[in-house]
Amino acid sequence: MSKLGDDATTATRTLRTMWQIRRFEEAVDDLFARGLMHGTMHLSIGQEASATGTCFALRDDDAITSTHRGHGHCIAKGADLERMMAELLAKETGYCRGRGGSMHIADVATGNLGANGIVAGGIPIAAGAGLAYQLQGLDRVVVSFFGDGAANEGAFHEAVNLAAIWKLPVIFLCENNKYGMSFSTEKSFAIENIADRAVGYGIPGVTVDGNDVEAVNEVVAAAVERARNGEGPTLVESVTYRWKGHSKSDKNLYRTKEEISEWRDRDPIIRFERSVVERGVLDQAAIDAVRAQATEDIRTAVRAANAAPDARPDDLLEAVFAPATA
Amino acid sequence: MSKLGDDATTATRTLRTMWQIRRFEEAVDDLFARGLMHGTMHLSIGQEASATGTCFALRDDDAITSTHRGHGHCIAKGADLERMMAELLAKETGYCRGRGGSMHIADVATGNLGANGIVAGGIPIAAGAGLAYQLQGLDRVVVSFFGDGAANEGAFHEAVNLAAIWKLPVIFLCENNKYGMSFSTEKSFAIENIADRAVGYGIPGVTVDGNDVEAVNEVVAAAVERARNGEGPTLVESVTYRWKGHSKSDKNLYRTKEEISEWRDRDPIIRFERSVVERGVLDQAAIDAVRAQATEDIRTAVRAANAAPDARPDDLLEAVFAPATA
Amino acid sequence: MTATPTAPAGTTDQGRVITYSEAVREALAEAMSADERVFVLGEDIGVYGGAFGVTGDLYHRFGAERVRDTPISELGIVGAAVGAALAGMRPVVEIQFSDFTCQAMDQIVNQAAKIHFMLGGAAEVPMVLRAPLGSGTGAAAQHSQSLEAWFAHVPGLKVVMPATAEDAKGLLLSAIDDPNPVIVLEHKLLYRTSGPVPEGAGRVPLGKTAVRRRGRDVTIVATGVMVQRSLEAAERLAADGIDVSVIDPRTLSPLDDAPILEDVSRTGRALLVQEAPGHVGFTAEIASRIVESPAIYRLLAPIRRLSGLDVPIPYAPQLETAAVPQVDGIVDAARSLMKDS
Amino acid sequence: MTATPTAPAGTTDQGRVITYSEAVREALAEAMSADERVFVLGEDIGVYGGAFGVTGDLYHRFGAERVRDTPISELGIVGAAVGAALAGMRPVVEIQFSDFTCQAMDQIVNQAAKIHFMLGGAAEVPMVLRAPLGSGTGAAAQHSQSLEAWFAHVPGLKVVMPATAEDAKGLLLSAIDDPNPVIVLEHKLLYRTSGPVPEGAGRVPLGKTAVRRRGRDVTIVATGVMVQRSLEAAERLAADGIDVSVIDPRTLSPLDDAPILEDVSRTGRALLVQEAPGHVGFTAEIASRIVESPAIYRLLAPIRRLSGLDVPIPYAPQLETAAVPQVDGIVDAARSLMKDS
Ligand SMILES: Cc1ncc(C[n+]2csc(CCOP(=O)(O)OP(=O)(O)O)c2C)c(N)n1
Ligand SMILES: Cc1ncc(C[n+]2csc(CCOP(=O)(O)OP(=O)(O)O)c2C)c(N)n1
Ligand SMILES: [Mg+2]
Ligand SMILES: [Mg+2]
Repeated sequence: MSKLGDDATTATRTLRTMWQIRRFEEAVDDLFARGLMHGTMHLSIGQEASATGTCFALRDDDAITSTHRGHGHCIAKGADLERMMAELLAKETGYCRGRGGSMHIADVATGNLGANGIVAGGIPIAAGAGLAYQLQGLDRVVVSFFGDGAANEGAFHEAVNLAAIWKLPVIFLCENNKYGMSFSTEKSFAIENIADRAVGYGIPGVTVDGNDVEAVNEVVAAAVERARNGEGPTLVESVTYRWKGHSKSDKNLYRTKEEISEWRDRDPIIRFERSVVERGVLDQAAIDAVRAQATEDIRTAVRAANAAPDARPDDLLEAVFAPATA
Repeated sequence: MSKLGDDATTATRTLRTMWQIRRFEEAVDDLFARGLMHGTMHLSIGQEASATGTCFALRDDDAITSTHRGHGHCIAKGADLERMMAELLAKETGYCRGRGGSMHIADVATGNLGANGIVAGGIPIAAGAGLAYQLQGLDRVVVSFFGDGAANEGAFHEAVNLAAIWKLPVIFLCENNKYGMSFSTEKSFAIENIADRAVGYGIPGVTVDGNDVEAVNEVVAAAVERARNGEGPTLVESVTYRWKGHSKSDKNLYRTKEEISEWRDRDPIIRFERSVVERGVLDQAAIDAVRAQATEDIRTAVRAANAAPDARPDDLLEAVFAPATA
Repeated sequence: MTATPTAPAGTTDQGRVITYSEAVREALAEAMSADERVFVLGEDIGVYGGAFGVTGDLYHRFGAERVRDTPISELGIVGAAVGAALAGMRPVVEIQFSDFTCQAMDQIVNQAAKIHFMLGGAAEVPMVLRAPLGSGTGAAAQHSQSLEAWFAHVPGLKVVMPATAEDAKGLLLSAIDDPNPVIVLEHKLLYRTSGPVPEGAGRVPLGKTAVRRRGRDVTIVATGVMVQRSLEAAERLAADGIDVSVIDPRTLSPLDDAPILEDVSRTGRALLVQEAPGHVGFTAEIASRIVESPAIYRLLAPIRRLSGLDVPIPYAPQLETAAVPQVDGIVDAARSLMKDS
Repeated sequence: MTATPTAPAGTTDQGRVITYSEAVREALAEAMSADERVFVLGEDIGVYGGAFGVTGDLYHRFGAERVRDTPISELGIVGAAVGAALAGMRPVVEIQFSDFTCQAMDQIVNQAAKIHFMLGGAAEVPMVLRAPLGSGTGAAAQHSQSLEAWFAHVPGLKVVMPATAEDAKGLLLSAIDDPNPVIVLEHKLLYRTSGPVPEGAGRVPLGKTAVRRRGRDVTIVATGVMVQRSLEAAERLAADGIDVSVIDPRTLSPLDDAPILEDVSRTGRALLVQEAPGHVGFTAEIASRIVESPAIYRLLAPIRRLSGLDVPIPYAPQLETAAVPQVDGIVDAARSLMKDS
């Protein structure tokens, strides 16, 4: 299997996606800071390789379930940047018409079954989508993203077991960024690797460097192949780090500046750039162009989203139930 | 450490307890069949060694949490047979004054924190009691009984993890009787031994022959020692079998007659009897006497319970809240 | 679609009489036969046939894939149904006792009920939860609750409580058709009761209140097993010369309140009967609808709620009976309403 | 014990003014200082100080054992509190958002609330759950619910909704003293509001309704953040010559309804305000209590409930505001009540 950085086209696409995620979230951070955005936000800056490497191992018709920290997953799965930004800006043109916000972006049509405000809420849903594909005789797979903290919810346990006993085509993708809000994995687990939990369900568990987009991609691709072949689920632990606070109100009291700066030095985007330059796949000029392009992609999205009409409160009651069609 | 069958006194006590459990449940079965008992029932006939071996590894001031299939746990922990029977017969003198019935017998004073109608409901409660003892600086331990089926509830997962990270003095005692109602462990788990789930929490896991009362006792005693020493919880899987249906409405469609009769041949009581006779600790006359005594114990309990006044419906509303005392 | 059935269960002049359980099973079988997307899942619903025998032989008729036994993992199962529904299936989950919805509340309330709205209409969650509720079996506090008020309070969830065999079938079929999550709360004591379910009886629409009996003096509104008890009370009251209506909302959310308001406006007296504890229960909503409407001006007596005591359901039979309304209590309440006015 | 506080938040003539958050924190600190058995546990309540900053510096004052950070395991945490309470402790759990009680419903409802009754009185479960509820922060449908009606419907559970800083402290202290499980639902928007909390202010008894303002024309009954909004509406209505009472039940279960019935009997008009969706909400119980009592004969107009829309809470600020009652809406509803009569 070839790696994401082996050819210029794929490397460009990979890099552009990672920069789009980074720039999207920088824009969000900025809009919040300037009081132009409402609600709450959870940024995945520093974790771009995990989202990108994973989604790039999927087909378009495969599905994901995502989390409160889900912008990266959405973008990597192919979401429209303008509709995403419009949602965050509470616009009628947003993915959820302004009803959901950052924590509920979904695009069921393109296989994004939804971010989730509930920690671990998406994990059983992913198992269920996998069950649907199995029953439908399709060879689609589902990736369920969730955090280290989510692995201590009952929902994780029940869903992984269902997938294991029914050999569902699901990849449980645990993004271990060392903290569930303020609580470190050293405190919340008595084991080294969350992937070891796989033993209890009789499925493979793999720990991968989540800041290495190519490594993530390879590990997930293998798990996807297993799942597509009817061999059942895999638990993948992608070890990474979030640079920013948990959400806007975080004072980072639970971790050191040194730790943050160590991880900033392991920037997954720069790392991939270095690697493809070293391997001669892209040159610096190409890389600069990709970054500029991503920056421009986001600017365009913000501009268009800003110009869109605000979400309308007039039909709230009618929007609760889906209308009968048949 | 000496085994339960090494001396005559302990062997007698062990045997009497197992026979009391057997006779108690036979009496219950009979009362139900004759329409003299109300509600539902879950018999643990065939599992007496698991309850007895475990509780005999505990001090009086240690605690247990039990299950819907809890008569054996209660008796082995020292419950009063008459008050138990009175509860099942819906009498005012029952442990719960007729409010709880079979699934809610508790004796908080003697460390039985309660049976539970909710599968896995007692597991987090056990962790909490362990936490209380730890905070109180006591060296008490808690055993949480639960079934194989319960190990697939989120409550199991969350509670075991809490105990693991806080090194709580808890023994998670999974009575694997091969079925959660009609669903076999082959179908509900993709692993051989439920004890392997311990790996995911970083605690020891042990599988033991649950029909060998001495083996259960030894394994639990070791786990209790660990817990008392502040070394944290253990997951013990006690492999056993229930001879009777899940509850009164069970037609046993999910298992074969052969399987049942194979396991009947492994009767844990007879096995212990044979072993102590072989070792010369008790002779057949002594064994017959113990059995007769247990039979008599239950007859007395049934007679006394039957004669007790029915539970009174007059103060239901006042019984909902505990009155303020301080 | 059939017309709103208004006959009390037990009459036989409408043809075939089957049990409530059989009616549920028939609906499941018809739905599975008609639509490949429909499948049922839950604990012990396969070879065991369901804790209350409701799925019965469906496992043998439709196979282990579509009549799917699950581990004891209510949260996981309901979540799996949400996911399967999002991915194009029409799952029907059996929760063995409705008390165990407590384990699955996140997926029911935070996920299933909200997804359509939260995603701005971009997705649907066509799933059904069937869950037996109620007391009367001696199963005590953790197996006997009536939690319909909770579910009715959740926007985005439809709530159904069939009181007759015909409704058990017809409302379930409609629930399976519905593009929204629907919880069907079946009363355990009704499973073995029988009622007319004409061959080929089909859908009973959601959101349509049924008038089970029309009287002059008192409007009784009742749900679940209380419908039958109210009809029995009505017979006894009739012998006394008190002529009551018995109205069964059937769908608790969204609620069709017009037939209730109309009837109360006519009788001037309302007796609201439920098995669940009274405090913040479903009938409080009925009382409120009445007194927010012009019907308030027609009241001849204060409204009377007759509910379960505000206690957990006790085990002992005499306590259990005392904890929830019985026919005698309904008769007495109706009589005292007549005296109050 | 202090007397029932009846002053609206914000007046300063009673001495010290602190925020609602500070009041909660003060109660926790006092309880922990006075009683070794009291400890608090929850997600991010330690060095982080709580998602809403409520526990603040308690971690530094009482240490990691007694101000205990937990994994994200609501069911496990609440269950651990039940077990710790049974074993002699007095745990106070913070559920980060009250929406996540969905994860823990089994332990709250099937265990904590029922154990005392189910065991025939042989055990007590003295535990407190604190859980922030309500909308207004843009956190959308899974982080903004008001679920008090559910809890009030559970026999064996006491339910408290403090609306002022003084109550936030005093009711929490009483909840910690209580030998029963108590859920304290704190409104997020109130955390930063301030009110008089006299030095040494102590317990406010559970089960005592507070009359926040006494008026001639309309009785407004409101809970949580709606108390403050109703008091603001009252000021505006007063300018119009409409003189309203504002009554705050504070404890939703068990409910002290006498002051409400008395006031409605006097004014003849009832406006019941809650943030939660109306359908089968808490104020339906208030309406029912009124119309089951002789107060019904004193009504000059139909009762009016003003509730959140029956929708999940939306994200967009203009939608979120539209989804729940605001001061304007309360003023309009009171005015129209006056017109109706
Ligand atoms: C059931 C539930 N509990 C708690 C929360 C509050 N919460 C939101 S995110 C979060 C931390 C999640 O940690 P993790 O799963 O590691 O994901 P990360 O934020 O690190 O990406 C918490 C506690 C929630 N949203 N849902
Ligand atoms: C949460 C919950 N789900 C389902 C049930 C119904 N139920 C009671 S016992 C039981 C089987 C339990 O199996 P296991 O844990 O193996 O215990 P066993 O009965 O074999 O002793 C089931 C499904 C329940 N009581 N609680
Ligand atoms: Mg994390
Ligand atoms: Mg079992």
